[in-house]
Amino acid sequence: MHQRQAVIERIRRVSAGVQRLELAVEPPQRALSGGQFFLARTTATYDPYLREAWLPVALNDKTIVVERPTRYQYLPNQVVDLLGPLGKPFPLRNSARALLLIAYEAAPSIFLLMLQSALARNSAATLVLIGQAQQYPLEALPSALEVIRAEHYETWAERAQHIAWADQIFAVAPPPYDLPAYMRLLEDAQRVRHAVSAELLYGIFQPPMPCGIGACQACLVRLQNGDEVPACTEGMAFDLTRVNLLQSLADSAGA
Amino acid sequence: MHQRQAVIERIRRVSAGVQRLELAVEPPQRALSGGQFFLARTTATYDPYLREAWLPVALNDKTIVVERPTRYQYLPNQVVDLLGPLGKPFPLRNSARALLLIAYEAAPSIFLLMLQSALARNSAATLVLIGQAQQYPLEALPSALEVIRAEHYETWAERAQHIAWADQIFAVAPPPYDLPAYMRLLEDAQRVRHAVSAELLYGIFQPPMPCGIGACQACLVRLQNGDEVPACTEGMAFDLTRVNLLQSLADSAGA
Amino acid sequence: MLEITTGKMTLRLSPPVMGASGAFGFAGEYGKLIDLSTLGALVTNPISLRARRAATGARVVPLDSGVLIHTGLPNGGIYKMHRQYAAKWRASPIPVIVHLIGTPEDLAECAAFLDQQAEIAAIELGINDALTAREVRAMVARVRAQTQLPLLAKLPLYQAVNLAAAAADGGANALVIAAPPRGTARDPLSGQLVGGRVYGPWLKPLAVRIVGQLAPRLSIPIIGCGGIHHPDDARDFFEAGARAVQLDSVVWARPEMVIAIAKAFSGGELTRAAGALADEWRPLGEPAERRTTLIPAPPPPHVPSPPEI
Amino acid sequence: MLEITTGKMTLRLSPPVMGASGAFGFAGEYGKLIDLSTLGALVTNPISLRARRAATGARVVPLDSGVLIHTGLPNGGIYKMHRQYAAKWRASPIPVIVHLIGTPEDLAECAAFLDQQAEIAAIELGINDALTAREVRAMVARVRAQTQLPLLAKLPLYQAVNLAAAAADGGANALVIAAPPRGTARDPLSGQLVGGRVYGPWLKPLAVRIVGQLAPRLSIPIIGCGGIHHPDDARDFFEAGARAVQLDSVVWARPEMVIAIAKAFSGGELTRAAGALADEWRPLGEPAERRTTLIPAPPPPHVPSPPEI
Ligand SMILES: Cc1cc2nc3c(=O)[nH]c(=O)nc-3n(C[C@H](O)[C@H](O)[C@H](O)COP(=O)(O)OP(=O)(O)OC[C@H]3O[C@@H](n4cnc5c(N)ncnc54)[C@H](O)[C@@H]3O)c2cc1C
Ligand SMILES: Cc1cc2nc3c(=O)[nH]c(=O)nc-3n(C[C@H](O)[C@H](O)[C@H](O)COP(=O)(O)OP(=O)(O)OC[C@H]3O[C@@H](n4cnc5c(N)ncnc54)[C@H](O)[C@@H]3O)c2cc1C
Ligand SMILES: Cc1cc2nc3c(=O)[nH]c(=O)nc-3n(C[C@H](O)[C@H](O)[C@H](O)COP(=O)(O)O)c2cc1C
Ligand SMILES: Cc1cc2nc3c(=O)[nH]c(=O)nc-3n(C[C@H](O)[C@H](O)[C@H](O)COP(=O)(O)O)c2cc1C
Ligand code: FES
Ligand code: FES
Repeated sequence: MHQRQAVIERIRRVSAGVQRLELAVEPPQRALSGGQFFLARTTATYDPYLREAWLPVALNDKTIVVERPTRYQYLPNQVVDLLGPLGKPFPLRNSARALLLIAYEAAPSIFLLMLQSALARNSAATLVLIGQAQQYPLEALPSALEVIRAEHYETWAERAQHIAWADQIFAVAPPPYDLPAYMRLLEDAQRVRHAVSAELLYGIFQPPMPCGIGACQACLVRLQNGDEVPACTEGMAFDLTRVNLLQSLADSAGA
Repeated sequence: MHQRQAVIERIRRVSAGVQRLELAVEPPQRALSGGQFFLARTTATYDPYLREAWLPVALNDKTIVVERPTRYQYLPNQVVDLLGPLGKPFPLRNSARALLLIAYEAAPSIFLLMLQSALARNSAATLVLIGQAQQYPLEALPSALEVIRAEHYETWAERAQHIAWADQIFAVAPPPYDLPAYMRLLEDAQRVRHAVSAELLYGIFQPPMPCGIGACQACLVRLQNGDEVPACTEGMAFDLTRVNLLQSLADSAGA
Repeated sequence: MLEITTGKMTLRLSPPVMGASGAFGFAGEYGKLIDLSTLGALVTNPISLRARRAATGARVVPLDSGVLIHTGLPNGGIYKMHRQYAAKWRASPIPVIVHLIGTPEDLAECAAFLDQQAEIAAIELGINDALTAREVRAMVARVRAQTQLPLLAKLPLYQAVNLAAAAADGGANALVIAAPPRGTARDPLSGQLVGGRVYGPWLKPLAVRIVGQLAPRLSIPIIGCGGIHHPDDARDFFEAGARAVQLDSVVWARPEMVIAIAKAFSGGELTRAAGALADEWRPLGEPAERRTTLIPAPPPPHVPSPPEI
Repeated sequence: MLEITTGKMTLRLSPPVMGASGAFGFAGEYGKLIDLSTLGALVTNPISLRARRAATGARVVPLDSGVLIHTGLPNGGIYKMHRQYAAKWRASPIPVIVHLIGTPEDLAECAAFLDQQAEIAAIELGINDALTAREVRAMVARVRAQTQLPLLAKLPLYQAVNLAAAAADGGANALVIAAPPRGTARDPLSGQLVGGRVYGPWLKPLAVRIVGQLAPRLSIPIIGCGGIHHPDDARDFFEAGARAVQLDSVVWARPEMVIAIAKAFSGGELTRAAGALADEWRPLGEPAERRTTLIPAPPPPHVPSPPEI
């Protein structure tokens, strides 16, 4: 992990809601895999105070590309302060031939870097865009990807088959949708696959992250074994069979 | 007075320390005279919290030009929020044929708009640049102006003559230099002119101005008659024979 | 709307949004820029029994998202100020509340005088941070004995929880929560550490918390104050239990926001009569979202409308 | 450098710049990013007698130039935490100070245990805002009776002035001024008003003022804490009377600044020996001016160097 300055070399508007920033970064920060991220500081003042979580979607020769909502404004040549790469690479299995990716009310950006590797080794990948996720621009997705769109989780056609056939499943939903969405997905998986083995079904946890380094304890995820571990260092993807979803959901309902 | 949005149409770097912003503004805000100013807000966040004091240096057909130190950064097409014009026009007398302007450790920007009017009616004007004021780029000044440069107030050659011959004198010094500088100037004027009449010698007071509207009382100037009046609405130029310089200096020394 | 009634008269705050003491001047100075009649009332800058001079080298220290200011609370003393401003106060389209500062004796004398002035709608007392609860109760009671005007007591942030009951017991008709705390920062002009009150949006979470603590415990209304820069900020105060709000330094930063906030709480008489919460009043001319958030944040599940993509 | 000596041992803070409890983790988590050995000491995140769980839906609310956070202070309890981290604490190149929270009984038990652990350099007690001066004195005394380790007491901002003497009388060897106050703000994720502590640069003027009030009155050293984001901020605390400082949330915003601040106060042994003030120490690797000011501001007349033009 490093703290370095990077320069925004180019800004491309991908859709009304999505833009991509091409960043000139130093080598240590290009050594990253799908699922890792940066915490970026873009202002000289302390407003905003916390860093923004930046998700890389592509690696070029000397640059990396990150995706940001267009409501944040950036400028070409702007110098930003980058902390990272943070988090663990998504645990994509070499043997995973059929990949199921689910974006629930969230941009699927976080999958794109992992998808590059997966498609490069000829895995098949299906991406399900649910709700607002449908607004994500299809032309920004790799063409080898099968894309399915659904207004609601319930109206996702052939949901059972998709879940049953996948070798690995990754789902992303923003808080506070994450816990209920992952719970439903886990229940579905348990129903259609009878048993859900370890390393099959992953949920991505993206709570606000003040430090990104495992120190401030603002991003803890509660596991079945009773441990509470930082999403910033142990995530952002967690094996949903290891997460104490039930207790977390109950607690957050009572909060 | 108005609150309006303006667009920065053009930015010209005049010297290492000075830049000029050309602003597209609405007509009410172009109705202003030398000595008046704006309070500008340039960020969507509250950092900085207070507005910046912007000094117009030229009026064009559809734009006004303001001068800012280069350590503040602006962008072409940037939208700024302008409050103004604020303050009173400098009380330039029609009969003033010989104008003496003194910039003490401060840019002479605040004089430029008034100078336009004065030179247009063939008044003669002398500008004395003292200390850091000497760094002000001469090419940014009107050519009809006589410019005198001095490292210190004491080394200003022919000081006595200049002060004796002027029909009106305006001096600018930034706080906390203002009180001592104006005191010395008033004493000199009293010495070389025997009596200093009203409406001869003006000092410009530029304390920080949170409101610019005479409401918050953070910018009061103490007068000889005991009144305390806002520099933002009654200034920024004050007749130095009306200001209680002695008491103000004594108080600020004790603070 | 909030109505505060005493024996003598009723202070009607409609909308329940006021200009606070400090930034709005003595008599509608901001009328040059914004339509003050959209507000529910205006509190004057602090007035003392005897004249006070401006702090020399008045200290204004920029802070991150805020500012430290010490003016010394200059004013000509109650009698001179009244002579100077009575006509303007009389002509004011909205109620004028005079903010008084000073010793208990001074305050009592000022209150007795203002009680006789028809153009004054209410008195707000600035409560000094150094006072104990016992002293506050005695001071408010002493002023109460001199006037039937509605009496607001403005409590300092740190001590508001400890002083609230005392001010109410002393006879205050409403509490303003809270006056900003003092701080120390380096004056860029003098290079010295100087003291003053500190202002900025960060005041809001501190004051909202105290309003939330006090509202359930008090029988008199609470007027929220501190860091309000947007209708959503006022809404937070209302939800925490405030019945009205005061705005102050936002008028420097974004004068137009004062009107937007007042308008956001101007409608809704019908809703209110039906028992709705203050923060459900119909928003009028309300500006966009308070601020962008760190991580694109959809509203909670019960109001589903996820982020644009 | 600041030395705090008790019967048993001396806590040597060199430089007098520490990582505070809360943002730095339990055992040098930031060592991955910055060279922690440049600091004078590290205070652990809060540890309680029994395990505490994380607040679910841990609340992080962005504010203007700040943030509200409620973590619930999760930790495994003192015995488990000690098993987990003792080796790392022993290997630490700088003193480790354990921050304890809990009831007086809990604190006493934790302190008695830590007293036997050689890798612990000192204990810092988190003093709850709700305690009275009498309770604070008794609580500190009870802990004092269990340990000869240097004892720091961290006081909450609002009550610091009222509680300082009590903490000192109870046997604290130094006071940390101050822990940040609580606030209430709307959680962008849940849409609810939530409580938590508030952090940001605006804390500094509030804390500096209280340090300035307390320093002349106390015989034990004050450690300044709150809003320090630049060597100049630390300098303000030293000038107000602090003998050391703690840094916390700056490490999120600008980790590199932690090192810059530590280095700025690392030199100057010679100057100090000659009796100079802490803020006259030779600055090393010090970054540029703290912030730009509203109106181009030259330094005061006694250090003439007017603005560039
Ligand atoms: C609840 C409450 C809220 C308040 N809110 C504000 C506020 O928001 N803004 C505000 O400005 N005041 C506010 N005041 C008043 C302020 O806190 C002071 O009480 C007031 O400014 C006078 O200063 P002082 O009482 O600290 O007295 P001192 O500090 O002893 O000052 C006495 C006089 O000396 C002068 N003075 C003091 N120090 C200096 C100095 N360093 N340089 C020059 N002159 C100096 C002042 O002019 C003052 O008149 C508030 C008071 C109360 C009770
Ligand atoms: C001097 C001092 C400084 C402190 N500084 C900090 C600090 O900087 N940061 C910090 O986080 N804490 C800090 N604390 C601790 C903090 O203020 C609380 O004491 C602590 O977080 C536990 O909450 P509580 O005591 O308010 O108890 P409660 O609020 O009653 O909480 C009890 C438990 O319930 C849970 N809980 C409470 N409310 C909710 C909710 N709405 N949703 C979900 N769970 C909830 C919490 O996990 C907590 O463990 C400090 C304490 C002291 C004494
Ligand atoms: C210049 C100035 C002077 C003030 N004087 C007082 C005062 O004497 N008493 C008081 O209770 N509040 C005083 N205030 C505080 C305001 O009334 C208000 O409580 C404070 O500014 C917080 O609100 P805001 O965040 O909306 O500005 C003053 C404010 C300013 C700006
Ligand atoms: C996540 C977190 C938890 C904290 N917990 C405590 C605590 O239990 N007790 C305490 O006194 N301070 C606690 N603090 C406060 C810090 O030690 C410090 O006082 C505060 O952050 C102000 O300093 P700063 O402005 O440098 O961040 C905590 C801070 C953070 C960020
Ligand atoms: S963000 Fe601080 S522990 Fe994860
Ligand atoms: S700036 Fe507020 S009165 Fe002049």
